[in-house]
Amino acid sequence: MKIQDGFTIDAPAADVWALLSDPERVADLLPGAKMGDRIDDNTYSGGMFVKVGPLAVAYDGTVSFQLDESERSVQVRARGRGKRGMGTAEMTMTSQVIAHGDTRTEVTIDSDVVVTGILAQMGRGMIQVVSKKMLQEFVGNLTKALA
Amino acid sequence: MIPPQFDYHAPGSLDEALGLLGSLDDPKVMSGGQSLLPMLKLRLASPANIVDIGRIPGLDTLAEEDGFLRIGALVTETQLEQSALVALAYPILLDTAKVIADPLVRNRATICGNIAHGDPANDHPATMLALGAQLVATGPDGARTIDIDDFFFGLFMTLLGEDEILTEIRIPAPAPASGGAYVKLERKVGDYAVAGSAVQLSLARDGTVASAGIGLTNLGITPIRATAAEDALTGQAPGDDTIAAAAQAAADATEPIPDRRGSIEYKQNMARVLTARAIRKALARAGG
Amino acid sequence: MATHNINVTVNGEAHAAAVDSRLLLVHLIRDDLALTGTHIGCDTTHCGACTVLMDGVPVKSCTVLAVQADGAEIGTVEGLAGADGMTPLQEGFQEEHGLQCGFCTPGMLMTGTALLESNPNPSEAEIREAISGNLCRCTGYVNIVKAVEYAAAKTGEGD
Amino acid sequence: MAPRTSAKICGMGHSMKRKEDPRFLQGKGNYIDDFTLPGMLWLDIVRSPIAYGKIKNIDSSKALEIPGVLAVLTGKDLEAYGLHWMPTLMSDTQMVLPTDTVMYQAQEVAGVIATSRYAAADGVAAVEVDYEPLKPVIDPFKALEDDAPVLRTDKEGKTDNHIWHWEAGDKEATDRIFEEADVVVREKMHVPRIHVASIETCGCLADFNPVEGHLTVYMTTQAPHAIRTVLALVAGHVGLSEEKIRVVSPDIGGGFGGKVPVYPGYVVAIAASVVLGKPVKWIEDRMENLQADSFARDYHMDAEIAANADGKIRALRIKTIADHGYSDAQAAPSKWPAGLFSICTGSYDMEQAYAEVDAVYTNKPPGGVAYRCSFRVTEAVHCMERVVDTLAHKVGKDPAQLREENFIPKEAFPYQSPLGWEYDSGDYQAAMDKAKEMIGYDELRAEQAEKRARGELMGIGVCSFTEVLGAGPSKDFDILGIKMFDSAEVRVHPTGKAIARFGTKSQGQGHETTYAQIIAEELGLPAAHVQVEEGDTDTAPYGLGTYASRSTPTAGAAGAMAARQIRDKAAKIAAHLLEVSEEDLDWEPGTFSVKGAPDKSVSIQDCAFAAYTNMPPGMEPGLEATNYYDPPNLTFPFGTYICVVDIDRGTGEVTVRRFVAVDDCGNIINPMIVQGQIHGGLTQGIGPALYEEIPYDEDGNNLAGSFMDYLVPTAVETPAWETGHTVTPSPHHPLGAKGVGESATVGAPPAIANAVVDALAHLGVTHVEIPIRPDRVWEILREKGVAE
Repeated sequence: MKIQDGFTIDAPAADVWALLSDPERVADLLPGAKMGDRIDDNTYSGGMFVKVGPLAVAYDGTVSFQLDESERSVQVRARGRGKRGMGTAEMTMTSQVIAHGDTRTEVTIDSDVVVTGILAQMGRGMIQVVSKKMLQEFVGNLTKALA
Repeated sequence: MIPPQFDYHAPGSLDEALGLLGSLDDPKVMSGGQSLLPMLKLRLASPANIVDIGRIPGLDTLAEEDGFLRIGALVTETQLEQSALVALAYPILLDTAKVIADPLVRNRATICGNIAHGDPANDHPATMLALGAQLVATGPDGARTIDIDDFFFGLFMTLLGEDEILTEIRIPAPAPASGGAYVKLERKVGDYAVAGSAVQLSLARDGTVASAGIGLTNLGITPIRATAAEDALTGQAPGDDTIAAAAQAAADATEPIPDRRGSIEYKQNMARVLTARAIRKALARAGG
Repeated sequence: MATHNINVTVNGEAHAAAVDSRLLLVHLIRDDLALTGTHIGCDTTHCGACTVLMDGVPVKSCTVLAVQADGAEIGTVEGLAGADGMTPLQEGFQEEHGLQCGFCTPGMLMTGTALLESNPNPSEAEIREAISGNLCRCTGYVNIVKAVEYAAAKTGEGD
Repeated sequence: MAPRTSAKICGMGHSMKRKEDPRFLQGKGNYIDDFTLPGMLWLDIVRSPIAYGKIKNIDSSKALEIPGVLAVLTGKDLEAYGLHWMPTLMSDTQMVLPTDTVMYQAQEVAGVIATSRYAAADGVAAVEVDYEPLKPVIDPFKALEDDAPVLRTDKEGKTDNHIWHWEAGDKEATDRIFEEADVVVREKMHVPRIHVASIETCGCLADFNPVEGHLTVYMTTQAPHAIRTVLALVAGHVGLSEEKIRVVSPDIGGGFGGKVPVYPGYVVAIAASVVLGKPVKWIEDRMENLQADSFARDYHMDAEIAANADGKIRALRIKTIADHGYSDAQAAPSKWPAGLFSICTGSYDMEQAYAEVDAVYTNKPPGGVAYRCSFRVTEAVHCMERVVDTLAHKVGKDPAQLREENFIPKEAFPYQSPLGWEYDSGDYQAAMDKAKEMIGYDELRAEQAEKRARGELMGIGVCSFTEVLGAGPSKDFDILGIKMFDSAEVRVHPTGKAIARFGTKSQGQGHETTYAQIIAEELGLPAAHVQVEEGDTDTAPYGLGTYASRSTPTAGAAGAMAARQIRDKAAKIAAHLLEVSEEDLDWEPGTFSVKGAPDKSVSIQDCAFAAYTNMPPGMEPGLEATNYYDPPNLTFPFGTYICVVDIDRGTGEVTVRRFVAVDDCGNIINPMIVQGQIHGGLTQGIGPALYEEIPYDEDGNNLAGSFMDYLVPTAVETPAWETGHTVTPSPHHPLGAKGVGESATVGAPPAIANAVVDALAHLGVTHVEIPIRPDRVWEILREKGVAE
C-alpha cells in the first residue's frame, strides 16, 4: 500500500536535512518506534509498538537508512516480525528535502507499507488508517522538532 | 483457537472492580465477552488481566426513570429485544439490537460493551448518536457523564479511561410525535455493516421536523454524527426533496474506508440511500 | 496463570473442576467432561456448532470462559432426552431429514430447543431468524425449519 | 414411480428414515476430534504469515521452554527421512514442511507437539521464524508473462509458471464454423476460488506402535483406501508398508471434496507419532482450514458460441486459465488434468466444440479440489449456461425457448458429444416443462414486463445443465494408476441379517441407509436388517472413495451386483429346499416361490439359514459376495433450474424470491435423501453465486480467512427451495440410478447469475461476475443510470 504525504515548513533546508539524515532523531519522531543497537553502518535493530484500542502488536526487526546527500533524500526501510506469530510488517519511506529559497523547505514523503498475516486479513482496512495516522503524527512531530 | 494466558477476576461489587482496574497490570474489562473473547482467541489482544464485571449486582437496570431510559452495563441485546418498553417507545433500539451478530451472540453481548468497544462498525454507537445518549463512566473518583458526541475520537478509541467502567447509558425519553429507525446494510445476517444509518426525529404540530438526530455506522474511523443532515431536516416539512437533501448531507459527512464491503463511492451512496430509508421509516413511526 | 475452582451442573449432574482462567467452556465440556456431542466449527463465534444452554439460554460455548460458567446450569445435546428416547425436536430432525453429516446438529438442537421453550409455535421466519447463528453446510435449512415445525406441532398436540 | 418392495423391506423408492440419525441426534457421533487415546499428544502448526519468501531461521528455543511442549518439527527434521516433500494426487509435488522457501500465506512451517492443545498453541505463538519476503505472484495472467519470476525453482529446468496445457475437440473445424457463423457471442468470466467450508475442519489422530511397526490413522478422509496406498508409497522407505497401515475414517462432518487430498498436517502428525512413539492428534482450526486447504474452482474462462441468426448453436470455443496455486494438488483422475471440463457443451446439440485449459502456478495454496463437483463440471456448466443466455439476449429469444430449440432431443440418446462423451440417457424437454410449470414461467414473464415498465428490477434465470458422474470406467479413469472402480462386500448371516461393507465413505449422504435399501431391493431383506460399514481399511473392500457423486454409480452398483450374486446362490438353496429346479422358481423381493404354486415358497431368510445349516450337496457353505464394479460408462444426470430474483435499486442487493429445481438422476433410491441432497447442493450454489469467495490482495494475504469474511449462507439468506424431478433411468447402471449429490451445486450458480443478468438485460447488461455482491450490482446500476 502506497501513501504519499509531505509538508512545507519555514526553516532552512540544511536544518531540515540535518534532522532527517540523523537516524536516531528520526526514530524519536516516529510514534511507537524504538531504536536498538547499531548492526552496521546503515542498519539498526529496532522495535515498533502499535496499539489500537484493545488490539496491540509489537514488531521486532531492523531499520536501515540509505542517505543520498546530493539529493538530500533518505530512504528508511523498516522490517519487523510481529510477536506471537502476528505476521510481518515492512515499510519503505523515502523523504526528500527540497529547498524553496533560503527559509522555506518542502519535504516529500513516499511510503510503501506491506503488512502480512492476521492484521492484514482481519483489519477491515485498519492498516491503511493506522499507517496514515502514524505518518501524520510523524509529520506533526517533524514539524514541531523543526519549529 | 486458544486464547493467550491471562488472569481472570470476577469482582462482586463495582468498588472491587474499580480497585482491580487500579491495581492490576494491563487490565481489561469484560462484560458479555462477545467481542473480547474472539479477539483473544485470534490473539489480537492479550491483556494480562481480565476483570469480568458480569457478576456485579445492580448493573442490569433497563427502565425509564427521570426522563431517561437507563441501560445498565450488563443489559444484553436479547433483553433489549424482549423489552416491551423498548418495543413501544424506542423502536430504533429494537431495530439495532435485532441486526447485531446473531441471536446466540445477543444472548450474551451487552449494549454497553458494544459502545465501550469503540468499533466504528458496531451498530449501537450510531443509534446512540441519533438518540443523543449520555454515557455514565464510573472510575476511582466516582461517576461522570459523557455526552455520546464526545465519546468516540479515533479508531477503537474512546474517552473511557482504562480505570473506568461504562456503567450505564442514559437515553433521553423521546418527545411526543417522535420516531426512530436504524437501517443497516450487511453482506449477510450477522455481518458487520457495510453501512448503517440511525435516525431519530420528532415532529412539530405543523408536521415539520422539530428535532432530528442522525448517526452513521462503519462510514469512517469513528461512528459519525451527521449534523448537517440533521440541520437539513430540522424545521422543514419532510418531503422528498428535504429527505434527499438530508440523505445527501449524511453521505457528505462520511469518510469510508474501502474494503471488501465496497468502494468509497459505494459506501457513501449507501449512507445516502440508507439514511433516506431510515428517515422515511422514522417519519412513519412518528406518525408523520 | 490462576486456577479457579468452579462448580457447574451439566445435564443435571454437578461437577467440580479446577480450571485455568483461559479455558473455554467448550473445552471443559468436551475434553474434561468427555461430552463430545458439542462440537467446534469455527474460531470467530459464527458457526454455532458449540451451542449449549447456559441457565436455559443458548450460547456459543467457544465464546464463554469455563470460569464464567461457575454456578451455572449447562445443557448439552446429551442431556436432551433419556437413554433411548428422543425429544419431539430430535424426532423432528429424523422425520424431516433435518440433518446430513450431523456435525451442526447438536448446536441446532440446542438453539431449537430454546426457541420452542420461549415460542412454542414459531413461524418459518422466526425459526430462520432463531437459527441464523447456526451454520449448516449440508441441509440447506429447509428441513431444519420443518423439523422445528414438526416438534412444535407434536408438542402442541400433547397440550 | 411406486416402490417395488413393501414398506417393511424398504427397498428403492422408499423415503426410509436414516439409520445414522439417532447417534447424531443424541450427541453420539464419532467425529475425529471425539477420539482420545491414552498418552495422546497434540500437534499444532506454525504457519507462514507471508505469501512468498525465504526462511532465514527458525528458532524453537522459546517454544521448547513452555511447559508441556515436547518437540518442534521442521522441514529439516523431515528432510532427514526424505519426507519433506510428498507427491500430490496429480503427480506434482508438494511440501510437507519447507526447508527453505514458503510459497503461500498460511503454509505449514513447523509442527509443535505438546501434551495439551493449549500448550501446543502457546508453542506455536512462541516459535520465531525469520523470513526474507519475496514479491509474490498472485495474478495467474501475470504469472504467465515472460518476466514473471519462476516460482517452482525446486523443479529442475523449469523456466516458467505454466503447469500443463489440455485441450479437447477439433480446433480447426470449430474455428471454421466461427468464421462463417451468422452470430458469435462471447463472455469472459471467472469462477472464483471458493472453499468447501464443511462445518467440521480436517484433522487426524496418528497412532504409531513402535513395537509392531504398525500405524493406525484416524482421519477425516473421503477416500481411506487410496490414502493408505499413498501413505505406503510416500513412507514405504521408512518402513511403513501397506499391511501395517490402517486408515480409519470415522463420522465426517461434511466433506464435499475437501477431505480427499492428503494435507501436510496429516503427514506431520504421522511423522510426529513415529518420532515420539505416541498417539498424536491434529485438529485444524477454522482459519487454518479456510487459508491452507480444500480450495476449489479458480477458472478464468473466455467462452464463445457460434450460432445461426435464429439462435441455433453451431459451435462452442472456450479458452481457460486455471489458477492452481503453487502445486497441482487437485484430486482429479490422472488422465484428466482439467477434470471433466469437456462436458461444457452441456445439454445442447452442436456441430463442433473446442476447449482448452492452461494451468498456472501462483503463490496461493494448492487448489482444485472437486468441491461437490465431478471434477470441473461446475466451471463448465457455469460457462456454458451463462454464454447461452448471452446468445438468447443477442438473438432476442426467451432464454428458455432458445434452450429448448437447442436441446439434444431425447431420441438422440445415447448421444455422442463433439468433445467425446457418450451421454447415456436424457429427456431435457421434460425437465424444462416441469420446471416451467412449477414456477409459472409465463406468468412470471408477464409480471416482469409490468415491473420493468414501473422501473422495478426483477429477473428470471434458467439453467438446463448436464452433468457427468461416476468416475469411472477403468479404461479412462485412475488416480495415481489405481483404477476408479468401487466395491461392496455383502455377508448374509444365518438368521437372515446382513452386513455390507463398501469402499466409499459417507460424509452425510446417508450411505448407511441408502446402501441398505439397495441390498433390500435386490435381496428382499428389510433394509433395517442390513448393517452398512465404510471407512475402515482393515475391514472394508478396496475402493476409491466418495466424491464426484460417484458412490451410487460405482459402489451402489457394486452393492447391487454383490446382492445379485447372493440371490443367485440363494436361488439354488431355495430350489434345494423346495425340491424343484431353479428354473421353476419365481422371485419376489424376499421370497422364492414355485411357479404356479405361490403358496409353496421360502423366504430369503430361510435360504440364509440353510446356507449355513442345510446347503445343497456340494455347495460351499455361507452366503456372501464381494463385487468390484467397473462401470461401463459414466452417468449423465441433468435438470432445469429456474430462479426469480428481485434487485434493490438502492443498495444493489439481490434477493432470491423463488427457486425451482427439477432434477433427473435416474431411478431414485431414497426420495427423502435425494431431496436433502438437492437442498444442500442448492445452498452451496447460492453461496458462490452471491456470497462466497476467497480473494487475495496483491501481497498474497487471504482476505476471507475466517467465517467473518467467508460468507457461508445462513437460514435467513437461503430461500425455501422448491424441488421436483423427472425419471430417466441410466440404461447401463444396474439400478438405473445416476447419482445426485452435486447436481444442485453445479446448476444453481448459473441459474442465479442468469436471473440477475435477466433483470438487467434491457439495460444492455450481458454478464455479472460471481459472487454477485451488492456493490458489484450497484456499480452496474449506477453506470446504467438506474441506481436509486
